[in-house]
Amino acid sequence: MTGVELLIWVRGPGLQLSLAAFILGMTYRILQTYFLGRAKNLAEPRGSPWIHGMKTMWWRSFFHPGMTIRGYFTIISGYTFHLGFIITLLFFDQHIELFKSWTGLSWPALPPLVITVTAVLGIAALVAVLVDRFADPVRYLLSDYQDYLCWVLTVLPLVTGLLLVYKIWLPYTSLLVVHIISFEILLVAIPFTKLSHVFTIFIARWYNGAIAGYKGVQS
Amino acid sequence: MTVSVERGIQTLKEHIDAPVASFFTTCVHCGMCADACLFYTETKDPKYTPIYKLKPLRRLWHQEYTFWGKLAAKLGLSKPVTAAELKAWEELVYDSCTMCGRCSMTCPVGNDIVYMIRKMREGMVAAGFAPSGLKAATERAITIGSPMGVKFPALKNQIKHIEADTGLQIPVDVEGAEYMALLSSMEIMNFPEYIGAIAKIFHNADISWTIASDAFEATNSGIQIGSSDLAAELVERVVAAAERLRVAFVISPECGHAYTALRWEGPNLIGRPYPFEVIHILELLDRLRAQNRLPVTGKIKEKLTFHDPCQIVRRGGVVDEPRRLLDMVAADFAEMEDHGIMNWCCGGGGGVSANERAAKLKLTAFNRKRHQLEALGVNTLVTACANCRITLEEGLEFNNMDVAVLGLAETLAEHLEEQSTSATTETP
Amino acid sequence: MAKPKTLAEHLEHHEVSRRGFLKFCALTTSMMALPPSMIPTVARALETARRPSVIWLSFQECTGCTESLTRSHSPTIENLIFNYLSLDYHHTLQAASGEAAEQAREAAMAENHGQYLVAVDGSIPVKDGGVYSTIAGISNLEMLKQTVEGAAAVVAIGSCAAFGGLPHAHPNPTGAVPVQDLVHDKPVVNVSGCPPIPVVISGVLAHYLTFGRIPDLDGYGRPLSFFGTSIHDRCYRRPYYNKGLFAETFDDEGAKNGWCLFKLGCKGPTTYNACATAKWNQGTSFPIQSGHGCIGCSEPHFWDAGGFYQPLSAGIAGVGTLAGVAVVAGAAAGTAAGLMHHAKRKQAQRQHEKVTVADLKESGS
Amino acid sequence: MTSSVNTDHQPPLCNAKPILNELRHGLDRLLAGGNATVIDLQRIPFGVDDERYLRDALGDGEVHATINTLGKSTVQETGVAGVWWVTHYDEAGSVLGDFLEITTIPEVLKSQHQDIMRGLRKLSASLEIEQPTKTAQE
Repeated sequence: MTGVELLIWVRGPGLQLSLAAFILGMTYRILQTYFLGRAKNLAEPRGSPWIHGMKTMWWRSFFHPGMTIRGYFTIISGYTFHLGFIITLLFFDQHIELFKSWTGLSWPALPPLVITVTAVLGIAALVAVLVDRFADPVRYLLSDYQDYLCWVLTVLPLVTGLLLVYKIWLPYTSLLVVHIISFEILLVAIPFTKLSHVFTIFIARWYNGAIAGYKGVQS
Repeated sequence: MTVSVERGIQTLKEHIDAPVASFFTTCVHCGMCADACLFYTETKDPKYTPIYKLKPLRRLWHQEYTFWGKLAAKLGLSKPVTAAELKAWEELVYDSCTMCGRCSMTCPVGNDIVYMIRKMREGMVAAGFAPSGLKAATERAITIGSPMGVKFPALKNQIKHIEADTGLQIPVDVEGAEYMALLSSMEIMNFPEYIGAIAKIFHNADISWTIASDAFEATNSGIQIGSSDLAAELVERVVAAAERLRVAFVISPECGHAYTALRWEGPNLIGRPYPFEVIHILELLDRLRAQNRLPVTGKIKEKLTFHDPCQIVRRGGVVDEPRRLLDMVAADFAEMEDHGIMNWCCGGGGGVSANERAAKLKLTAFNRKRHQLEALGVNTLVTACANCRITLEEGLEFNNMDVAVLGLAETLAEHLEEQSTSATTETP
Repeated sequence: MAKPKTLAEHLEHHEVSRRGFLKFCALTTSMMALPPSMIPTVARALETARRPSVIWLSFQECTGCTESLTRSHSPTIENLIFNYLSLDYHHTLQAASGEAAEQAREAAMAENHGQYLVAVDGSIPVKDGGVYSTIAGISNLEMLKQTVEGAAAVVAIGSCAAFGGLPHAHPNPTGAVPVQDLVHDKPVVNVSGCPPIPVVISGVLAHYLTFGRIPDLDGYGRPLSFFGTSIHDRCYRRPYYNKGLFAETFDDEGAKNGWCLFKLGCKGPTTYNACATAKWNQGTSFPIQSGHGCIGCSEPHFWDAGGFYQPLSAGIAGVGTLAGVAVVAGAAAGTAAGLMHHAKRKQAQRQHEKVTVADLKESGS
Repeated sequence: MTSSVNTDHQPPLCNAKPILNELRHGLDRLLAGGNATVIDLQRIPFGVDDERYLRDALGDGEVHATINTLGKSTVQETGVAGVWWVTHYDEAGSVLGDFLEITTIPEVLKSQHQDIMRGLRKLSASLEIEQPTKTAQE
C-alpha cells in the first residue's frame, strides 16, 4: 500500500473499525462488570448510596489534603499528563472536526500555540511518570508489561501529532497516517487494557462512594 | 472438609463481585495508596502498598471473570494462584493491614481496597492461611463466647464490683428493656470503668437497659479473620438474645470492628434485616446530649485530642458525634492534622493486635500516631475503642511518651451532673 | 523545405532573434521549474536538442487534459515547443482520421523506433479483455502495448493515466488501471492532476526535449520539480493555518478575510502539485486563492479519498450505523459474559463449604 | 514565514520579505565582484499582497526598456540600483515570466553576437558588400 492508500484506509475503514472496537469493547467491559452483580445490602442505610456515589465520582477528581504525604510529584505529573492529553484531544481544531463528523457537535478550539504547549507538557509529564515508574520502588513493584505498553500507546498520538503539526521527520501524508493509526491503536487498546479506566473510573468511584455513603461517609 | 488452596480459590470466586471487578479493571498502578498506608509510610517497604496486597486476588479475577484472562489461563500464559503464593501473601493480607480503609479514601480512581482485603481474607481462611493468633482468638470466640476467653461469671464478678462502687444496679437479662448493651472482652478485663460509666449515664437519663448473660460479647473475630460463616454465627447469638429480650436497640460499645460487624455486616451475614436497631454508644450519648439528658459539669483544662477509631469513624460513619460530645467536657480540644474520615489508624485494628507475629510491625506502624501526637503536643488522648486504647497505650509506653489515654464514655461519666428529676424527660 | 534538425535551427528558421532565444530559454527554464541559474545550461542544450516524435494516445478519458494543454497560457513559447515536437498522432487534434490516422501512428512508430515519446491520457480498462474501450477495433490495452514497445519513454498525462482517476474509482466497473500498472520496461513519467497544469505538461515535454531524458521523479513517478512540495507548504494562507484561523463556511468572515480553508475540506496538506506557483487561467489564480479548498486531484485515488468538503482530520466513512451495531453487539456480549460470570459466582456460592472451627485448627499447605 | 504585519484584516505576507533579503545578499555578491543573481518570481508562492509590497519596497528606477521579440518584454531598473525587474509577455499580453535580476545590466538588454552578425549581413546585403565569414561566431 502506498501512503495515500494507507491514508484512505486509516481515515475510512480504520477509523470505523477502531471506533467500533472501542465502543463494542467498552460496552462489553462495562456490562460484563455490572452483570457480575453484588449482594443487596440488608443493613439499615445511614446515607444515600446514589448521592454519595455521584459525589465521589466527581470529587475524587480533585486533590484533597491527606491524599499524599510524600510530596506532590505524583499529583502534579498525573494532573499534567491527563490534562495535557485531554485538552490536546478535545480542543485542537482538527480534532474537533473529527468529533463533529461523528456527532455533529462542535465547540470552540484553543489556539494552536496553546495546544502545542499542552501537548508538550503532556509529553514531558508522561516522560516524568515513566522515569518515576522505574525510579520509585512502589511503582516499580506494581508495574507489569501493560503499564509500559499503555505508556507507549498514550504518548504516541501526542508525539506524532506534534511532528505532524510542525512537519518534522516525515512528509505530512506519512505523518498523518502514523498519527491517525496511533490514535486508532489507542482507541482499540482502551477497552482491553488498564486504559479502560477512562470509563470504568466512574463506576469504581461510584461503588466506592456508594459503599461509604451507605454508612453516611462521603469518601 | 479440609482447608486447601482450591477451597480458598473457590471462596474467592464467590466473593468477586461487580465492585471488585470494577476496581481491578480501573487500577492504573499509580501507587498512591502506598502513601495512605501507615505500614508503608513507616517502613518504606513497597510490598506494603495496599493494592499489592491483593495481587493474587487480582490475577484470579482476571483468570475467572475476564475474556482475555480466561484465554490467557487456557493458553497457560497466566499461572494459577498457588498455595505457596497465598502463604507468602498471608503476612501482607493480615499482619500489615488493619483494614483501616484509608487507602480506599485516597485512591484517585476510587478503588475500595479494604473492601477487597475483607474478601481476600475469606479465601485465605478457606485456604488455611490465617495467622495462628487470629485463628485461636476466633476459635475461643466460637467455643467459649469471647476471643479472650471471658465467660459470664467473670463479667458477673466485674458487675458486682461496679455495683459496689457506683451504688447502681446493673440490669442483666431484663426482658422488655429498651436497650441491650454489648461489651467487648477488653472492656470487661481491661477497662471495666466503661460499664460503670454507661450505668451512671443511663441511670441519670432514666434509660431502661440490660445486659444479656448469654450474648454480652460485642467483638467478632470472624470479621477480623475474614470468615463470614464464623462471623454470622457470632452475630446470630446477639440477634437471638436481642429477640429473646425484645429490645428495641442494641448498643455497640466502644469497640471499632464490633460496630462494623453488628451495624453494617450483621444483617448481611445472617441474611435478614434485624427486628431491632443497632446504635453506637456515641450515637446514643449524642442523642441524649441533644435532648439535654446528658448534663455535664466542669471542663478538662489540658489540651487534648481525639483518636478516631477507623471502624467507628471512617468505616462506620460516626464522625461528628464524638466531637460534639468532647466539646461538652473539653476546654482545649485540638484536632490532629489528619483526623475524622482521614485519620491514621493506631496500628492494631483488623486483627493485627490479636496476631502476635505482627507485634513488632504494629509498633513500627505506631510511629505514624507518635508523629501526629508529637506534632500536636498533647498529653491527653481520648478515644472510643478499647482495642485502639490498648494499642495506643502499648505504643506510648514503648516510646516512653507521657500521654494519658481516656475512653470517651468514661470521660463524660466523670463530668456527669447528677440529675434528680431525670424521670420527667422523654426516652429517645 | 527540409525540417530543421535542432531547435536553434528551428528558431532561426522562424526568424527568432538570439535575444528571443534567450527569452525562450529563460521561460523554458522557468517552465521546467528549474532555477534561473540553469538558464545557460538550458540554452546550450536547446541549441543542439534533437526533434523528438510524440505519439499521443487517448484512452478512457474526458479530453480535459487535452483541453488543458491547448488552453495553455503561453501560446508562443509552447507553440514553439509543440511545433518543434513532431506530434505524429493525437486523435483529437490531428486532421487525419480513420485508417489514415492509424497509419500515421504506425509510420511514426516504425520511423522513430526506440526514439519516440508516448503520451497517454486516460486510464486503460483491463476487465473482460479490455473490451470497454477500443479505437479502430483495437482495445486500449492492446494499443498501449503495441505503441509502448518501441518507445523511449511514456508520459502519463492526467490523473486517469497516472493513477486510474475517475474510471478507477470505486467500484471501477471497467477494471481501469493506470499506465504504470501495465508498462514496466520503459520509464514512465506521471503528470497527474485532473486536469494537469498545462505548464507542467509542456515543462515535462520540454525537459525531455532539452535534456533527452526524463526528469527526476518522486515516489509516485511524478516530476519532483513540480510535485516536490505540497500545496499546503506553498500556500499563502498557511500563516492562518498556523494561527488556527479557519473559514467555517464559504461566506463567513473568515472566508472573506481569506483564512485557511482546512475546515472546508482543503486537501492541500496531502496534495503535491504546482498550483500555488504555476496557477491557472493565464496565471490568474488557483483554487485556494479563489476561495475553494484544494480537492487533491493530483493524488492517487482522490475520488475515493472522502468528500471534497470533509476536513482531512475527519473520517471518510460514516460511523453511525457501525457504532450502533457495536453498542448492540457489545451490550449483548457484555450481558452474556456478565451473566455467565454471575452464574459462575452463584455456582461457587452454592458449592460453598461452610467454614467451621475445625477448619481453623488446620493450616494451609 | 513572515507574518508580523498581520492583523485580522490585513492578509499576511508570504514571501516578500525573504525575497528582499535575498536581494540584499545578491547585491553584496555583485559588489564583491561576484556573479549576477536571477530570482524566478513565478516559482515562489505569493500571497495577495506580496507583489504590491515588493513593488512598493523596491520603488521605480531610472531605466525603463521594452523588448519586442516573441511578444513584449519589459526591463526596468527598480529604485534599488542593480535590481532589475524583467517581465516577459506573450503576443496576447499575458505574463509568461517574471524575474528579478541583480546585475549591472540584464543580459537580454544587450545586443547579442548572432543578432549583430545578422544585422551586419543585412546591412552588407543592402550595400551589396561581401558578407563576413561565419567563423567569427563563437
